[in-house]
Amino acid sequence: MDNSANSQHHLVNDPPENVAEEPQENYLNEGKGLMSWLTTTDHKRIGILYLLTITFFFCIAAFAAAIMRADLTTPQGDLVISETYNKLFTVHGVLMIWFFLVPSIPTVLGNFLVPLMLGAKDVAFPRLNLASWYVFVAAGVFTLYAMVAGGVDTGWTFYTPYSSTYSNGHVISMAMGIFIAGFSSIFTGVNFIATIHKMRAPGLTWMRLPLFIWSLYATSIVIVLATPVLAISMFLVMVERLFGVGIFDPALGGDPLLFQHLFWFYSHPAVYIMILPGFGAISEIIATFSRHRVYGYSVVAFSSLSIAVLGFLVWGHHMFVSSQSVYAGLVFSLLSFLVAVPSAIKVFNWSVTMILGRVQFTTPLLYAVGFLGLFTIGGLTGLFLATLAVDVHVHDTYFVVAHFHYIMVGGMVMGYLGGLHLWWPKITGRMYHEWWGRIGATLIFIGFNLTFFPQFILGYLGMPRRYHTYPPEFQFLNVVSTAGATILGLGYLLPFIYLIVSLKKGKKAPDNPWRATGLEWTTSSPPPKHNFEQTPTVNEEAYAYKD
Amino acid sequence: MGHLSQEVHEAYRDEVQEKRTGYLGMWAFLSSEILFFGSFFLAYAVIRSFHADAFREASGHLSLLWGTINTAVLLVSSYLIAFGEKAFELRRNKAGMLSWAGAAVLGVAFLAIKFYEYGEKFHHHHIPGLDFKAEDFQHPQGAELFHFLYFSMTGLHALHLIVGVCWISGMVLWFKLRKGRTIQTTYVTTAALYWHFVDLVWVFLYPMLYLIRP
Amino acid sequence: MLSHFPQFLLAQTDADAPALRFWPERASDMAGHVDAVFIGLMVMSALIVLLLLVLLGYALFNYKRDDRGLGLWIAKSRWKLETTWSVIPFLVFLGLFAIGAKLYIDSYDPTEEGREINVVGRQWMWQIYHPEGKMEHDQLHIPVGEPITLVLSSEDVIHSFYVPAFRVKRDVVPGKYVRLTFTANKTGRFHFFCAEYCGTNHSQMDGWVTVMEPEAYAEWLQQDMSGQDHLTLAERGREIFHAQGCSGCHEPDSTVHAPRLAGVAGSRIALQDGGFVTADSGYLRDSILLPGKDIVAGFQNVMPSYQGQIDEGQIAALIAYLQSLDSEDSDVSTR
Amino acid sequence: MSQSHEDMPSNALLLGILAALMVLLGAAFSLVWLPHGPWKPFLAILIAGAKAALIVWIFMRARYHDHTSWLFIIGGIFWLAILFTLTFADYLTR
Repeated sequence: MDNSANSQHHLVNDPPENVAEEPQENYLNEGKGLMSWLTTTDHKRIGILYLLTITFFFCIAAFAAAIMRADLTTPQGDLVISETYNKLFTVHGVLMIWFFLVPSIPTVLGNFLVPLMLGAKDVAFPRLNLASWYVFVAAGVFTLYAMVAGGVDTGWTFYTPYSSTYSNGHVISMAMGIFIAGFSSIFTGVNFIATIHKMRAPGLTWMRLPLFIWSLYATSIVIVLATPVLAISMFLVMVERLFGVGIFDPALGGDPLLFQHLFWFYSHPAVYIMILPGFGAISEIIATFSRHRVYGYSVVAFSSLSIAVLGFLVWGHHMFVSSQSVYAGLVFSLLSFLVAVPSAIKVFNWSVTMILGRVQFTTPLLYAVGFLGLFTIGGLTGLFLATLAVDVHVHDTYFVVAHFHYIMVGGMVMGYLGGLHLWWPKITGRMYHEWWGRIGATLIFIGFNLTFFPQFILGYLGMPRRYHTYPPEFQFLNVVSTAGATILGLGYLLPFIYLIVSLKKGKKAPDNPWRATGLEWTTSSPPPKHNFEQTPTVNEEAYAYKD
Repeated sequence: MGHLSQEVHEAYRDEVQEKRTGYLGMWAFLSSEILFFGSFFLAYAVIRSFHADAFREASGHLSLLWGTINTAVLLVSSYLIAFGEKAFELRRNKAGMLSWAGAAVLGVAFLAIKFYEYGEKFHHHHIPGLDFKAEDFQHPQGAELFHFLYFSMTGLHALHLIVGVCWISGMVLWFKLRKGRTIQTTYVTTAALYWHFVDLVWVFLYPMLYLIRP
Repeated sequence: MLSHFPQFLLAQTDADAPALRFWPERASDMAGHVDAVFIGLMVMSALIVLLLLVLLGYALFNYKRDDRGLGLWIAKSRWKLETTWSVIPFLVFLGLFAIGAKLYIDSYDPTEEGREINVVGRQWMWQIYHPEGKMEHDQLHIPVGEPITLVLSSEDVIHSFYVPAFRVKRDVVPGKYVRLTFTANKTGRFHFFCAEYCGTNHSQMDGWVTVMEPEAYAEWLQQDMSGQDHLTLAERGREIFHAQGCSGCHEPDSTVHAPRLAGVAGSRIALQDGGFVTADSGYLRDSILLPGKDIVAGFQNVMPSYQGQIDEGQIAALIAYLQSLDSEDSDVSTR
Repeated sequence: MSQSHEDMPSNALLLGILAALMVLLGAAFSLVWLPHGPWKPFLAILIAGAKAALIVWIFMRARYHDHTSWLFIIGGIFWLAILFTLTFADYLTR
């Protein structure tokens, strides 16, 4: 990119230590006070609002997980009673999925970066963007109310007729929260689609877009087309509970499998809502720190789109043992294998990019390498689950728990943290402490594997998921898992601390600390309110690294 | 930005970009709405495949006449919206406002008829879950599910229509207040798209609910 | 609260169960096949992870820009490489699919079924009804080497019957019969679980399968019947048939115009709406609980629903009774 | 920015579409008196589809706008088709 437009900011490349005041006008200091934040339509500030909100939800959900892991150290589960345990895993699942993983990269990094990467002043519908945050908060209020008022014990899957008839929890309130959160997702998705289609800077053709944009585009399509189906399935559960009419209750003439079809039509693609943005962040990190264009750019870009489409064709693999028809099982199994192909392509292309380039060991790169390892294991174990006969054995066991945590935590959270580190200087204008960053990334990687690898073995041994108590022969591996979770918890605590410390004590960040390509690095750190002094023009490919 | 004028929101370069973005964004949202109502259609299809006779029987308890009149009302309102949209674009604001006001009135008429139909159901104790007179039906279980789907789908549709009526009449009022000044076609386009879509949903609900009678 | 914690390596409640294991027991014909596929998958995964590690190792420890050697070769053969790592996984996946599908069909859509045992799941226990009349709960006794077909039903929510040592599992969906066929090939006691989350005590909804030699099994069926009525399931069904008043209408002398039931089980039935249906256990179950659903041609929908009147165990007995009748049986024939 | 007349349907076309919609409504209405058959619901949905196509094509201006929006019109329908096809792949083969 042409950096000459930013020569006036050259001063900040050599900053004095601990400057209290920001000398330059930027999005952070252009308006003061709480109200200026709560009424902002600036995509960057909305990104920060989301960052704070989802971090809050992450902390609650992680706390629930900590109690569960502690409880599982003994077969009898001595820490909490079964009812509490069931409520804990429901809260953990619901908050982690709909209030952390689904919104994480799109609403935080996506909101912040999409207009910057496109050379636009804002997203297409800035007011809708702010509205989506308020809708998200409202959804959170309903969900938290359900938690505080006594909890919900259905699990995040809300299987009927348990959720619609038998459960005593505050299912309606929590389902309402998820229903509303869906609209927040849809608004964000619509916004990104319109922005990416229509707001690109002159010269920024589709094949010049950063891969992060490609993956968010694919994500948005999935969000927009899948989320309404979740909304309806939650709506039907709520209405069924309220009025006692049974679309899903066989005793009243309905069919519980209909719920599963509707639910997984959303919830399997939702896995791709969670992981695709992670792919995007990893592409950026690997290109930046290999100083090389992503190998097979177009293949990686289109594999995101094909994942978005194929991801909709496989939901029935959650129902292999549910007494869906054997023939449907065969179709869904075959299609599930197909969706693994584009993911395999991506992993190889990223590795080769690193071979071709010159790798710089930095915190984001460590996260990216961790991502590659964990996502590969998660993806491969996905093949085990797509294999019909093997799935029959490991379905609804800890094997599945381990598998999706490798994808979502090992994949998505690593991608999110890597991306957060990559763009932290741009977002805050401060550098974080590099060594603490590396220690954190390493701890998370080790802790994660210690936590979840034993769960694969537990699953194959036959320990069902959502078990508060278990036979004693499973105890050893559970204790190992809990020990790992402790390390993992410490690992997550580190970035939480040093990133906050960096806000006060961190060195001032230059405009382009990583010497990366991409329009977001051509503006100042942190960017001014309207992103660019003048609309940039693009005349080269993405990732044009010359050195 | 040189093109930046009062009429164009600050995020856009010019009005053409704004209009195209609005049109696309609205369609992206509507594709989401297709799946929203579509999953109801799926639930309907699956439950109907279990209770075919019951659905036919229960459909006979709806008023075919009112259903058909309501379809006609919505189709005409859609025409008025399309006509008005064109008028706005040609800067014939008065004609535009008049036909949109007409569409809003037709929307209210639709809702009035709908609520009259609901009232009849209430009167006959055909409210699923709360007050359902099973003796009226040969297949009470399926009939109750039919009524449940009927109320959910038409209720959700009516909710969309209420939003539409508010949106359209709000725009007419807003245009009236801005008399003499140019009108942004983006707002017109998106509102019109939304209205047509609500109409589209009814076009499918009509045969699904009213036309399967014995 | 954590008083048990230090003893974790010793914790052992069942004398048969070892404190620690890394591979589940194999006790059915299916188990060996599943393990074989699983090991195959592990080998393939290990190879892929190894390949990835080599690539990453090369990238990370050879961190000069590589525009010679491997790097040059990679850059030159881009299409070849990308095709390779799309096509090879694709073919491997197809093979895996075929193997998994074959086993799945064998297990879920078996060509022959075996001895039928009714299993009813309810929050939070398993009730088992042997055709010979013996009942047990959270315990399932079966003979070794003989195909067993469990007829699973649920009183309330979805449960899932799971025997890790057999590598079999099926969700027990309320409102229908789900059939699960397997053959145990090893005697012993094996844990079974409820694998589908079903509420508060989901994790306590487990039990033991005891696989016995056929002679021991035959003996066991007769033993320990105290407190039970010494009737077979079908005989118990006959009592229910009379006690619930079914005989009042379905008996030959009844004034009510109701279908004859002798020989009905397994036959092909013409329906009022012109269709046909085979009277399998699922149909018989629906006819008791949802009599208006599929009305037999020539009859009126006059039968009351027995939903909520009788439980799954009683329905199982009734169906066993109906299945025990052949068309010559005078007991309930209309003419 | 004023629009040229090619960007929008003529008044005659709009009225023609309305007339066609009313004719289709009449056709759907008259279905009720036809004898039963499995074709009937399909015909009813087909008529609804025809009405929908007219509305999308002319009233909603799909004909006059750039093709990007078609992506989402067709996308919505395509994904709905996926939902129906694969769900009924299960129900019809039980």
